[in-house]
Amino acid sequence: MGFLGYILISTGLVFFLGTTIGLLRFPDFYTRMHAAGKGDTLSTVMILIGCICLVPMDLLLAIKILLIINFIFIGSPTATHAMMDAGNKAGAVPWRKDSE
Amino acid sequence: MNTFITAAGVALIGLMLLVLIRAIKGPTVIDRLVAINVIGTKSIVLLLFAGILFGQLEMFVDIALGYGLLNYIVSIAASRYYQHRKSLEPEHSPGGSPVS
Amino acid sequence: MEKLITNFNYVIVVILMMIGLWAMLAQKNLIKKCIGMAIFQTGIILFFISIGAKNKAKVPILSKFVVENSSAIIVNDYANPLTQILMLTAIVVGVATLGVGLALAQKIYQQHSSFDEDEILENQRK
Amino acid sequence: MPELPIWQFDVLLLILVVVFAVVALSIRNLMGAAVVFGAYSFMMCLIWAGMGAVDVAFTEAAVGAGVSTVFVVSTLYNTGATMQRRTGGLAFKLFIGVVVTVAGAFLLSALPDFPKWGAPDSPVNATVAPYYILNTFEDAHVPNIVTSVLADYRGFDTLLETTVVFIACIAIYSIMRVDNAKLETDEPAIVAAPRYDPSDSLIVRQASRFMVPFMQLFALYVIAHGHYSPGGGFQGGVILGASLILLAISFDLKFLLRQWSEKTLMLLVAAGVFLYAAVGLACVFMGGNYLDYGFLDSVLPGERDMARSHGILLVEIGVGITVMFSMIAIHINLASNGRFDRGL
Repeated sequence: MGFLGYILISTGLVFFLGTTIGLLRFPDFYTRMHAAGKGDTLSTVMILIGCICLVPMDLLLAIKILLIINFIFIGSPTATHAMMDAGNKAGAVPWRKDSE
Repeated sequence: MNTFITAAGVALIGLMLLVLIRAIKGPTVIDRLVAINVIGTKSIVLLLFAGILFGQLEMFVDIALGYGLLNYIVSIAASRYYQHRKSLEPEHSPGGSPVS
Repeated sequence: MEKLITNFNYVIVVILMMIGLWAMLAQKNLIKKCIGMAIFQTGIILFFISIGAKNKAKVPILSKFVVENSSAIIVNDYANPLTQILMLTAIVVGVATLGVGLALAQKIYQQHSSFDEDEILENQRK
Repeated sequence: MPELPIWQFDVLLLILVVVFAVVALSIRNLMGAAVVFGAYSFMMCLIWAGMGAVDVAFTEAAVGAGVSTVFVVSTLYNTGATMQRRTGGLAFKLFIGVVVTVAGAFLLSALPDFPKWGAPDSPVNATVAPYYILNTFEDAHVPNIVTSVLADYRGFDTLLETTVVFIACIAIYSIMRVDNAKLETDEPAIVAAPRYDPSDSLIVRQASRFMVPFMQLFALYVIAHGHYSPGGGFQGGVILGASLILLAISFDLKFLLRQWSEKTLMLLVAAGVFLYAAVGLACVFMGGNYLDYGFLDSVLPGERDMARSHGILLVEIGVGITVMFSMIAIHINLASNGRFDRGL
């Protein structure tokens, strides 16, 4: 179990690294949103599951962490949707290949 | 285990610093909002890491649960701001688009 | 110089208070002034919390084992609860005062259609 | 170096928090400044958790993520200001910078007199705090020392702080509230918004519908379980308020006002403080001092220490009610510009 925890936390960190690079390097708002929305949720969920595997804990604590995962799984995509909507309404211009 | 968690936490803070570059550079408000949302999600993970390092995870998991529940309110408020800003009382808004 | 490392928290407190004070004095925008006020306040809260922190201490909540035999309580195992409760209430009061500041700013904006101090003064002189 | 439990985090976060403060003040777009200020409060929450102050961290988490940024956003929404238009003269800024630096230098000159960061034998840890740690369970049967000090040992302090929140709510109400009937004559009547704004997102509405009951359940758990884990009236009240603010944001302000009328809201804000003061007064009638819950043992179940524990719970409920409804009333006032009809 502990070994699995190490692997999950490391993988989560790698995904977060991908999120960071995407957030820094992508050219416009929509693509950055793509990197942030997916990578962020996935890496957080992986690290939290890794914590459950790594640390010896009783059942109630594990259920609480699973609840956190559940809420992140609902809340974070909703926030992503709302922000994408906001960007669309506010008139963020999508990047095109010939615009540079 | 504690060394690994400390290293992972320091790595997370370092990556958060990189995400902060996006929040500083902008260029629009929603870009900053995306970056701040990522930082908010990662602070849930850091809270759990702090709980593991203290050896009292059951005391810290409630705070993380509260964060998981409340984290997306700001994004929805900002989305509402951009949805309705132009339609309601446009005469008050000075020149310039809502996006900087 | 060594004191700068052992008392690093106080250095940060002073820096935060300087940033907040500078924002409240030098920024012309009322919203920025409100944010500066909140930063100054967090500097003070950080001062209180960091003087209450102890090396190798736990969270100030007694565990089940300690509760059953009260002679086992060691004071230095727990962070100082007194500074924490003083600051806990200060945070909620702080957000209420931030609300008062924002309400005043909103009313001023309705009168002068500006958050800028200089423009408001020009408007008043007319 | 200090040897706090997680000093590596603390040092890094303390540097990060200064960066956040500078960034929040240097962004010229006001909305961006508000958003970065929200992240500043996340970092503060982590610092306090790192120093072992879980209750403070919980309060900061609820306040920073739930309400404070929303207040700034609703102010900006109602004013339409997006940019800081001028930056001010450089000479003036430099002058203020010199003044602030001198003040900071005076503060820093006192640095060597302070005890080391994290020293267990510093004066602040020596006087009254050990008494609280040693006696809280025998006196009040509450393992969470912060809760017992908050509501029992220093009950007067908390009563007055709750009153300050109440007064701030009244102040905002008297600043912002305008009479709708008077307004009609001055301004042309704006067409009422449709019941369901078609631009509203179904996803946001359904997600809020799912999350709000969990938030409220969790907030009640926080208030009720505050004796044994971090939590209490302030945190639970802020989370309850934030849940209703979320409803107001994702549906409509009218949706919230249909359930809670203006009069009910203001009465409930007062009712929380009243409950707190009434519990204190009941102790006087039972023959003790004001807010000495031990004398309630003839009314409440259990012995003297259990009566104190139950008294703390009653007081926390009062605090929770006041904080919850003040947050909602402040939000409605700021978001609807004092008109109480529509807004963010």
